Amino acid sequence: MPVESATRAVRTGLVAFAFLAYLIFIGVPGKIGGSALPVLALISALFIWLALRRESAALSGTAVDPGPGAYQKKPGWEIGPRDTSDASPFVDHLPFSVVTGFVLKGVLAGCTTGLLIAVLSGVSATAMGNGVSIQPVFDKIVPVNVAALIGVSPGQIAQAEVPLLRFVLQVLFFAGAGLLAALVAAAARSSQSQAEQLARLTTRLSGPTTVNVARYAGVALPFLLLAYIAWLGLPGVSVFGSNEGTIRLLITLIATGSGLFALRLSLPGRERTVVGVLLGLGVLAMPFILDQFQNSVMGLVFIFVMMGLGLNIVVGYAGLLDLGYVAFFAIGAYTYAFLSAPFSSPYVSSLLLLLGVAPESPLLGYWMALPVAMLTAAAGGILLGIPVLRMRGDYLAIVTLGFGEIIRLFMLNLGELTNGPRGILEISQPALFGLSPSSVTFGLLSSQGWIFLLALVSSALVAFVAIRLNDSRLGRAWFAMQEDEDVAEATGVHLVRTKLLAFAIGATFAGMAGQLYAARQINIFPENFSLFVSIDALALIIVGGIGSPAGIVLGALALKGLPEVLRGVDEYRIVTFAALLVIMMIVRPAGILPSARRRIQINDPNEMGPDSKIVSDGEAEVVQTAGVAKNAANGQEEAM
Amino acid sequence: MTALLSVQRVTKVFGGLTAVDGVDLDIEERSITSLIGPNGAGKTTLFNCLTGLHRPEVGEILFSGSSLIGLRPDEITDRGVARTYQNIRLFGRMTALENVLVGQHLRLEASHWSAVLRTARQQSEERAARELARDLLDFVGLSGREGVVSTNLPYGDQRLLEVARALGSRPRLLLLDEPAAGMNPSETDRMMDLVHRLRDEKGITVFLIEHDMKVVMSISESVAVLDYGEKIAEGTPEEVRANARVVEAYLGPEVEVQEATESASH
Amino acid sequence: MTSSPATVQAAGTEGRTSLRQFTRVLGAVILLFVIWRVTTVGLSEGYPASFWISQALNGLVLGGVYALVALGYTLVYGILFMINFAHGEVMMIGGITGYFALQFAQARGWMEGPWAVVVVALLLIMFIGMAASVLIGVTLERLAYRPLRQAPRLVPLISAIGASLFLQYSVLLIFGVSPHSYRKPALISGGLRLGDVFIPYTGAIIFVTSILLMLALYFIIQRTKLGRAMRAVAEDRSTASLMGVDVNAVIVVTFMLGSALAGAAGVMLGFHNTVVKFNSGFLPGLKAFTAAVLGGIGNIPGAMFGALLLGLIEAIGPSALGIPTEYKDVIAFSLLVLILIFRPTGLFGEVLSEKKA
Amino acid sequence: MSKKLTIFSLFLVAALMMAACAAPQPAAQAPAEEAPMEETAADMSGKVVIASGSMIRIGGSFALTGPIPDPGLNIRHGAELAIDDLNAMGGLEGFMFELVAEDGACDGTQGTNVGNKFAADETIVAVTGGTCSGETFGLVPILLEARIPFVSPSATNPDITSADCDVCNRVALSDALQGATDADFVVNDLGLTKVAVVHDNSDYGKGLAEIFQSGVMELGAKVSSFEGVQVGDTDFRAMLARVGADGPQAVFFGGYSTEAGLIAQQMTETPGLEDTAFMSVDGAYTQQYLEAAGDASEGTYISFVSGADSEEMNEEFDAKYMEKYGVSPDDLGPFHSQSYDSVKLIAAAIAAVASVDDNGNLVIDREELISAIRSVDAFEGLTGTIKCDSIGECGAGGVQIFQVSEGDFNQVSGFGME
Repeated sequence: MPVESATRAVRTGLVAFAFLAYLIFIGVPGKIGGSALPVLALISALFIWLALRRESAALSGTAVDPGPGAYQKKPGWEIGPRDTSDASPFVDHLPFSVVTGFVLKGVLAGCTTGLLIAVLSGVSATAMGNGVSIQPVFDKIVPVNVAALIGVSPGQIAQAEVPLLRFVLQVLFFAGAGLLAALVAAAARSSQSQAEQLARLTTRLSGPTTVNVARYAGVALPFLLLAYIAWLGLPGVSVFGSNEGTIRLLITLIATGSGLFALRLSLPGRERTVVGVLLGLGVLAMPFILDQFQNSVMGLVFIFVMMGLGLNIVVGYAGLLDLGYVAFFAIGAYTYAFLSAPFSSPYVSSLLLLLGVAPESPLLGYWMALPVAMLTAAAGGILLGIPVLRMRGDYLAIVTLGFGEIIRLFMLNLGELTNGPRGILEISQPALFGLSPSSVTFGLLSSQGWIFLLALVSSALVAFVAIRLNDSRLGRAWFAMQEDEDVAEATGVHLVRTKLLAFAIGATFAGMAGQLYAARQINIFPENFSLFVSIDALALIIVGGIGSPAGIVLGALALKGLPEVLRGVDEYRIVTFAALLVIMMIVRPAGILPSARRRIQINDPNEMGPDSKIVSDGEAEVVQTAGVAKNAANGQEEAM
Repeated sequence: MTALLSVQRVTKVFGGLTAVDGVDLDIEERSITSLIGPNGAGKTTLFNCLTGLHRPEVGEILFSGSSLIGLRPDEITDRGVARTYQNIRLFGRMTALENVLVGQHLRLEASHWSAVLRTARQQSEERAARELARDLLDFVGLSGREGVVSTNLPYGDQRLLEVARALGSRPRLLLLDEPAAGMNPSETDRMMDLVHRLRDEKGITVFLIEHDMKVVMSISESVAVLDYGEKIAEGTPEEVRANARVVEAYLGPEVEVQEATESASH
Repeated sequence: MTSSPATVQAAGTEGRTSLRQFTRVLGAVILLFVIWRVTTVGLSEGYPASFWISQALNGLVLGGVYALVALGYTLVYGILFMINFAHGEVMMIGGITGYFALQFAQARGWMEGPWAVVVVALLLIMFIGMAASVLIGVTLERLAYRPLRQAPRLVPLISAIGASLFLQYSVLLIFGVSPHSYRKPALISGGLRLGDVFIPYTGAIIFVTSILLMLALYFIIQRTKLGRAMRAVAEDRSTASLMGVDVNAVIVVTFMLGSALAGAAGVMLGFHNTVVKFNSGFLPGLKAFTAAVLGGIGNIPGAMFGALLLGLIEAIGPSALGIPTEYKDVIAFSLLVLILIFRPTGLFGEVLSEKKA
Repeated sequence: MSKKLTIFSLFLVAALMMAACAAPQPAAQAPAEEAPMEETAADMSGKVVIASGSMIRIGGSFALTGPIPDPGLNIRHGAELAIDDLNAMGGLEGFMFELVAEDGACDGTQGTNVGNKFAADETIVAVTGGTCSGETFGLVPILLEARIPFVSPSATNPDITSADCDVCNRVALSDALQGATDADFVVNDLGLTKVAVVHDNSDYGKGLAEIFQSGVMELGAKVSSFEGVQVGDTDFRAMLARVGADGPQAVFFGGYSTEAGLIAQQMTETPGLEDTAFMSVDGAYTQQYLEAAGDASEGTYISFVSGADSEEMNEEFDAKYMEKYGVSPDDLGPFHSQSYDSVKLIAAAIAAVASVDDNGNLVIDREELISAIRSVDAFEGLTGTIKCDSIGECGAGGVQIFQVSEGDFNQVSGFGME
């Protein structure tokens, strides 16, 4: 048994080391500088603590019933407290030996990590000190990192002036981290059992009330956060010094997101209406409260909400996987740019001159251009839709991707029309009754706030239309088409019209978003409309929960808002974002807020085993029965 | 009196295999007709030709006087032909009610704009549609199951729901592809009763494929038999039962024939 | 049973006469346009025959690389029905690792040694690159895809996109942002000159090696027990597992094969085009994916043919049509769209892909 | 239940009122509260007030991710070294400088975000950047509105500076100058009459290529072909075969170093281009170009915009750079000196207008700073003696043309030769 736990501790240390090695290779210690060692030690402590917690959970399971079954119930991603109610008598008098066991394990794990780190930095330092060139590329990043890790300057390493004591110090640091983790884990374990008992007690005393209180707290949270944002905006209030802008942005994102949860938590009927209206007012007040940076980020977030809602019609409602959605976004943006920027492009300008329009003045204002941009995008949607009518699944995906690229390449290369890579500059800003928005609102609204407000209102409108359409016979036809195209057609759904409507409506929304984006950017370039925009839009509806407008808002907040919050860690933000994307998909594949209707997730019957089941989220578990999952496939075979 | 459905010399070829070979068939209004034949005889292919899923190479299909050839499946449904499937093909993630509502898709007129604005007309149309859907579910015997996701319905109920969905488009001719397949005797009885009621209460002409001879003999007014894509017999159940070619097709003159038939169907 | 899905496809489309007529007219119009462009513009520029031959050879080399990568997409798709969006990055990892192996070899002077030493060293470099790709591919499968095997299809796609970004930017952070330049050994630099046609040695090696590797893959899939297991899993995963096939093992092996090919492509492309960097897998990956779809995704000969076709069209297309080369990607993607309009399941894609449609 | 609900909604209303009412307060009360508050950074009259003990914050928009992160990092390093040097010399009146580095990603969207971030932060005095022209175009309208002057070290698009934009400045030289000089060199110095022009379809590369093209044609030479490639491409053989079929005497490439190097290398494998001269622009004036081109770089021409730099200053800078980052500055990209100078230029302008008020705060008037940058004259930087003109062109020196021989750039023509 001790050998087993020792191996487990060493394994924990190895995992922690692997992660730290990755951090070292991507240059984190060099970024942190002098305090790199303690920070890395703390990270390893986090790893060890997580491992010990898992073990302790498994252990408390075995305390009463030491059968092999307890080990088989390997805790997955849920690291939280497991059902330890049976084990409570054991945990109550936490024996001294358990604590020592914990400490030993923690220290062992810490020492393993520390020794390996010391070996790594020692070998690198010795090599560098002796003038061994490891690799030209590694030499660029290794000296700074290793120096930070050892706690000396790169110059000292080069002169081989690193005392052995430094390496001992490293090991000690990590051992200390392991000890810390063990103590925290042990303490949390005893307090955890206490807290659980307390929770059980309160539940027994006043069952439903606690639930109610939690619910009210959930509903009230966004309002508290909104108030907090407003307070942060008051002159003289400063939290966390210069990072205030970012912190406030983060809270804004959370407030908006938690508002959606609050809506879901509130009881249907009057309460939900009240909460909804108040939340709406609160969110509408945001553009007036936030500063320029936060407004600009939130504006972008809601432009992407519009995109997401449009794409959701195509992908989520009609089930047509579109990877080239950026094309319509670009069409909307460029249409508005042609109409509103002075001398936007050689062709357009000469055409305008021919028509007697002064090239310096915009042809159409924002509002007049809006229907034009929407119609152009819709036409684009139909034009794309016609050739792909017969394609399904991944073929559709790659063709739409190709279409998006073709549009971008045309924008890039048709210099006479689009001004090529130099883009279109000085696109005019949306005005309100011919006045600049800040003059109408007495200076309360910055230009970015105005864009945010427009984005908010437009996305609300788009969401409204999308939800209403989805509730109508058109929505049912889309869904039927997604379920089984042939049967839908035989049931009376005009496939061509229904598909083209999905493409056209989706494209219209993207066109609106594109126009607003052009107004936000003022200068636009073909590179703004790369494939990654499509991928972002698709990712946000999937992360948020496909088919669910609330989920899409959350997805946009997470995918377009969070990276701006992570700005402080500039070059690490994409790696962090990418890792989060993968983890998110594994932990919660149905998205953050999946749509109620589509809880039973999009599925191709063939790729599922006959006995497969999908747990879309914690609330509902829908088992697809063997016979029906195979239906579509068999139905096709029946044709002979 | 002209037939409601008139199939003339219809031929459908897949690659080298002639699945349906010059079939002639007339179906009278308000009749119940069965189509039988060994596995792989081309029955479902004929159905697919009738509903526009396949386009026959040769032949003509007249439905109450006008041709169905070249029409899209949804146009054919619009003319008044609805069908069910051999292996149930419901919209799995929709509720029973929604399935029937999709069935009514063609019969709803309100524009998509009015759906966005929720105009009074659109709302009353939706209400009527829901009403009708409930009635249809009641009619097939699924009252109280409106909200159940169709995948979660028992097998027999799924077959009934397919019928209800087909009824949603208010058909004049209903094609049932093995409606009693896989059902237990009491479910089969329910289905037979339903077929009768479809004709008697709704005035719908029913054309069905069925393997269960008991069902065929007890509900059909006329029976057509296909073998290797050809129509080999037609008439009342009694006539067909007595037909030598039919017996031969089913039992086979020799054992090899039967084996060939089976392998062709798999 | 295998042929029936194809008939459904036919059935589903047959009724739509107007659409069919539309595609016919469209096809005729496009064909006429292409013929007109090629005859009046492309040929009137008066390029010599050697020019066309060089362009075709360039295209074949490009196509060979695409084919190796496309096979990875197709293999994974055939078995898991998922688009492994990070496959281009797997190739890039092979290229980067190959670069370091080459540096190591060069530092030891192996690249200046007798030709046998150089050949062995080059093979070794390729194997190291392949091994690194295999390692990454298998890790990806284990960490990012396996937990999602039962999830809806879009979920692994997003996970793959995340993995793709993660790999790209990890490489950026670890190896720096600058491109790494392969230094060709004297043995394979330069090329063969046949009149006005110049064939770089690396190009010839790429073409031959990729054909050999593809043949090897074809042999593995058609003739070995492993290949049978792979095909069984592709056909029906649950039935295969009932028949005693270890589905997980087969999937891992599939990833290994696909990644190995991508790694080889990465190293060879490194030698041919001489630079690799963190994002150098993205564009070839996208093209290879296009090629796989062009041929009918899930279909192995389809991927090879689609890739060679795409390479040729990219190289010859702009000159033949008399339009600037910056439109080569437009031509490539338009070709894809056109082919899929007329054959919605790709050139060869019927059996496997149709099941998924 | 309904009572609960009422109380609950009352609470919500109260919360919302707080949220909504808070908004007008800053605008309405700010002027009144301005005086007593010491922390306030900028008051209504457009001044930056830096409390004693705080830092003078200069924003930096660098392309740290995106297509050209390498030069972006190099530019950031240059700016950081400038800040280090400023602080090592004691800062300004005891106030230290701080660089607020943000990732502009060489992309307009990110540029807009970065610009808004700076505009929202009242303590940002001025901005250095952006790295790319597209990114800088994202910054321009926002910084113009916020009255924050910027100096770009490397955005060379001719349209960035204009009479309309008083906050827009750069120490990089406009592409217009370089393109014209290159054309002159090719036609008059090399005496070539038939050249092919290739660009990388970036706004930088294509812009330069077009300027070069028109320059060459004006001088009476023929442009045999004008082709585009994409940033990130690595196989240019098909394009080159086409260029080679026309038999040009030289190939000019507007773009960045990797593509330039690969084109130079693959030209040796293209029939008709084996011995053709190759010329590229400042984007390719890097170590990376030499590496990517390998032996093929021998004899190729690269132009670079540079000043009459004092060697002593540059050596010192290179040493510091090596010490701090462990890389030679030229390994990453060409614009580190410009970046260093742009920060030093900003600091010099700040020094000219900043004053310490009675409370010991440093006060910088934004409008004064904007005009102070334009009136910088005879500032000694790494790139030479910098003088800003009325539209914000602060680049020192002129265009130099180098030829690669034995793996190194050797100047053959242009500024500083006489």
